[in-house]
Amino acid sequence: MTTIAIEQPPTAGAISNAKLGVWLFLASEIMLFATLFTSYIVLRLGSTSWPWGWDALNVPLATLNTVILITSSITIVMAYAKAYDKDKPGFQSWMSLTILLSLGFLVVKAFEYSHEFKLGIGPHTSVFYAIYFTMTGLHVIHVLGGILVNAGLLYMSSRSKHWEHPLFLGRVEGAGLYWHFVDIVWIFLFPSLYLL
Amino acid sequence: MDNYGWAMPVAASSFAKSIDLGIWIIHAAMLAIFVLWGIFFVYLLVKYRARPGVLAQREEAHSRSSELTSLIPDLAVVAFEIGLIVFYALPVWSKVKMSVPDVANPLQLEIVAEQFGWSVHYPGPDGALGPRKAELVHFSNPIGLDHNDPASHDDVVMGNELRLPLGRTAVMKLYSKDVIHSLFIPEFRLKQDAVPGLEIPVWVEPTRLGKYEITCAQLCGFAHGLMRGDVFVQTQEDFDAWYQSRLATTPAPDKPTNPSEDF
Amino acid sequence: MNTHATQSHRPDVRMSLLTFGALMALTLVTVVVSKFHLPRPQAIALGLFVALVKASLVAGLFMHLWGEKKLIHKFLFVTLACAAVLVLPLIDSLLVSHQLTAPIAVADQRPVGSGH
Amino acid sequence: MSHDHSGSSSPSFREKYVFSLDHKVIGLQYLITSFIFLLVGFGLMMLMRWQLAFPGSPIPFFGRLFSAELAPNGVMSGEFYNALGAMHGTIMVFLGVVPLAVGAYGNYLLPLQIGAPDMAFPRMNMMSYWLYLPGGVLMLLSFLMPGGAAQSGWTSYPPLSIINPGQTVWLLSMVILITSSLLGSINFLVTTINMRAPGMSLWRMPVFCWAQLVTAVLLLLAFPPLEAASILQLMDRVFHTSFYMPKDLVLLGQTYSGSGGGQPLLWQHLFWFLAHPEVYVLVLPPMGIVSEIIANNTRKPLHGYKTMVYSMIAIGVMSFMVWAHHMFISGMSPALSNFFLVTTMIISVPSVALMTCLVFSLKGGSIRFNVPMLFALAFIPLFAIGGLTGLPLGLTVTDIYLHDTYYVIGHFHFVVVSGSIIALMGGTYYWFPKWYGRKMNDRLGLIHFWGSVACMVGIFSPMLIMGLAGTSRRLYDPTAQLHNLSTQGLNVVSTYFAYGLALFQLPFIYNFFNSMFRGEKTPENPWQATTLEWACPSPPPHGNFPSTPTVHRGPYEYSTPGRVCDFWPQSEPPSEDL
Repeated sequence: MTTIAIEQPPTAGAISNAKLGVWLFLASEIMLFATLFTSYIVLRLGSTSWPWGWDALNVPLATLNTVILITSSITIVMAYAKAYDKDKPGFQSWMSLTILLSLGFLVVKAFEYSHEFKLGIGPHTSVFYAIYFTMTGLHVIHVLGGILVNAGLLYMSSRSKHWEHPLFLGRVEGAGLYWHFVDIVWIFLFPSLYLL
Repeated sequence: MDNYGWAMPVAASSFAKSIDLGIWIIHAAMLAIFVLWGIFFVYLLVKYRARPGVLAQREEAHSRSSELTSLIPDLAVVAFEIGLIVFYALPVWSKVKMSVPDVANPLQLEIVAEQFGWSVHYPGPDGALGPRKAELVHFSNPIGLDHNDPASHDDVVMGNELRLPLGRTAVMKLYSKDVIHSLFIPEFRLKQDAVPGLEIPVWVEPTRLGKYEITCAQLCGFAHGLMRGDVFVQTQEDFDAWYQSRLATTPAPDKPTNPSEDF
Repeated sequence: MNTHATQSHRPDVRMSLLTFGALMALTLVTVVVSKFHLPRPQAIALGLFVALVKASLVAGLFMHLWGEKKLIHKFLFVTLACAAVLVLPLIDSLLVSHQLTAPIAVADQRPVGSGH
Repeated sequence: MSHDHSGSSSPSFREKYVFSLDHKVIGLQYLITSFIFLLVGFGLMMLMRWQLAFPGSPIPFFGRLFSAELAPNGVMSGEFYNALGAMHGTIMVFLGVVPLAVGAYGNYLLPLQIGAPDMAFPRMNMMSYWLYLPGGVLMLLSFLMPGGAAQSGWTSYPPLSIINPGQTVWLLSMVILITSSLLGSINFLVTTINMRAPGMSLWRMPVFCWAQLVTAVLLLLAFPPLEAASILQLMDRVFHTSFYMPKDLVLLGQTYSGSGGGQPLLWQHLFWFLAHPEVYVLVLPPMGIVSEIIANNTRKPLHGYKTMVYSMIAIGVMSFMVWAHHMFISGMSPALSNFFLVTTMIISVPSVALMTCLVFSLKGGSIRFNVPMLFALAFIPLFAIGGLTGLPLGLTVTDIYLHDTYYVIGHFHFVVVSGSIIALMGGTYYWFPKWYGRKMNDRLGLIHFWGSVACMVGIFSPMLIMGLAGTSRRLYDPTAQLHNLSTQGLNVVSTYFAYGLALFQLPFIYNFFNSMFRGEKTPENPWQATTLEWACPSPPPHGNFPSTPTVHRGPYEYSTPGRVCDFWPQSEPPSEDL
């Protein structure tokens, strides 16, 4: 497919298309998760008693997950810094570390889910587990999306056609923004489901 | 069929008249607004149609004032709306929906909606409504009335038939067993959704004898349109006579119709 | 057309590491505090406050929102305003709660034979 | 402004027409696909109208075609009627009018009107179309599902939508459609903000571009809540969670096996949180089209350009705070209804201001009554009827009686059909020369115009009267209820006018496809318009403008004093032809 690189005419705003596009996408994601949090609160108000996180779920495991996700946030910042300095090996190592950490997050999540399924706990058990599985499930899908994007960037950095492309740094920054957003969602998800 | 025509059906409840008043006020205002703007619209079309040699005249320096003067008719509409809300909507809404009139002894009823029927639960002379339990719901006992409870001994449950004594405020608690229905009695101008999991109070004070109609106004399945019933507004004596006749025919309370024992 | 020099500034690694430390500490704090099983309102307020601090740390520093263009700030403000308007259903479910006929004690809904 | 066709031989048919990156081709793809979906939705309605006018009688030609389960010996069943109603609403709103107003017109004209070579993200633009089409086809496929298509209205209120068949496919295709329109709105916003031609400040953009900007913000922020609510409903249906299912539900005799604890009103809040901005998405772009056509054919600038733009922004902002006027009697707390009564009254102000500016734009003009102008002029009174009939529905007290009756159906059809769709048809006649370099036949246009307007008024006015008489909506057989019998005759009137409307669309369809090849050839700027899209050859080549235009003045510089020619294109340097 002929990729027609249309040179951007000089624009009024100095924000690059990619960054503005990512921020708009994150705005729609904020609305998506805000709705889920509203539903969580409405369902919680409608019930006479709500399980305490420590009883219903495995909090130490989730704390480990939080640590993993925040670490992956810092590694992607380092990866962006290396990409900014055009240091390919540095970028590749930090980015692969980010991907490894996010895979670790998925592994911990999978272990947690399987433990619950083994106990017969599922979305149908109660409204608490329903909203728990829905929100963490949707978050996991977003983490998967992030892994795909980061892996794509890692692969593209090995091809010089993309590494030298002027927009490549914008793409890394966009991926970083998205990943930090996924981390922020988890930062709100973790206390509301596990700790309160 | 004298109750119905092309406009609203006959007004048969205390707040029906005030709702009709609101509808007529708004439609009169709508007609006035539409006609006035329509005349102005046609006038503009005729006066400023393209004629050879006549060029369009732009407004002068496109001042903000000319823009704002054009909004004066809108301010009139807004003022009308504010007046309508403050003097009409808020008071009537709080009277009709937000509160139940504290009358001496209102007739307490329960209306349970289900897929494709209304069950009306009358308290009977003792004025007490028997408790209902979900597990007791059975073909012969649609609202799951607990017959062992003494309060329910003189209760009567009618399907799709609501009988109300004239002039006595009836407070009806709306329930639904399965999906969302909507109790709609056109002649009373009464409409309220029956939401499963919610108990919604509705009140009406019938002011006219006669036979009216209950319908369902919220889509509730394939037979949503066939889910209708009748409302009979009778004098208190007729109502009591009817009630006694119903009590005589219902099975004696000592033979409970709880499903568990029957089969 | 070398745009990246003008637009995005190089991330300040030292500041990022500091933020990372702060986030770790806050996570530890919120978990430990929740272990004490404070009464609900205080627990929710504290948990929410810590989560907001962490989120603003990540957004402000990691996502360079601090030095970002005004347009993005304005747009995020509009988004958060719309998200806040979503809170209205909560008020409704509070006002209507006395009419609930089937509130559920979700806490003691257990799957059959589960260890908890 | 050179753009390097990096090593491209002439693009193959597939790249040029099917998987094209050109916003113009994608715009036309959206146009034709949404016209087809409009026809499909129209067909479903015609079946329903037969059942409403003659309940229980077999459908003349098509009755035998349906399976015994849908229409036993030609007579439509209750489930089939509900499925037709739900799909008619869904197809017309989510697959017909919005993709036409935003996808087709927005995609084609926005880059041209702001002087951009193409959309900011061409590949994402293509992807948004190629998500819309499968989503639409999946929606239609739900008819073939066991149990038939979604049957709980286009609003799909639980718990009915949890137990009814066909809803899962509806939800899946809704998620796909929402993703498609999110991608579209991101593209529109970035293009409008970043890729305007030099000199094209925001305040020099035509009103149509402002409408698309506000619409894109509405789509971007209002759609995700419906996506989340649909995910919750999908979980309820597939994994038996109970987000919307309270405890102790007794469904057809058995108690529902869910865990309970859900609230049906939660879905209504989240659905209408989207659906009200959605109806403004249905109205704003057509209003933009009408303003363009009126400005062009009165040969004078619009009256109150800034007032119109501020009104559109105000409508955009307020549209997020009015949703619960659909839920006054839905079990929501009456106190909250008072709040939404006030916000609904506030949002009526900018709508009235917009209409006032449109009418005052006629004052002092020299009005040309060509076909697009007729459509734009018909929009004003018909949309006014739609808007005015919204007043009694927006007022809490009168809504008690009028809610969920045919008055509501009359109201929103006057707004959407005789408002938005009339404006969109006018836009087709107006911009056809830009798309194909040829003009649509005027005589056929007049037949189509007068026929459609007459039939539309004929269909929807009886509905208002039936609504006043208390006839409820979504009734499979209106004659089953006594209070509907007095107005059953009006149902027959509406049905015949509906079939008349179908007939009057034939000249339009023929005119549209015939004029593509045999229409009268037109110069670059047949209507002598000033906006930028007329400053490039039609149909515009790839990359739109031979050289990036620079903009020197506002969008509607018609009859500028001291100029011979009565229009002054935006991109014309000031020195020429004083």
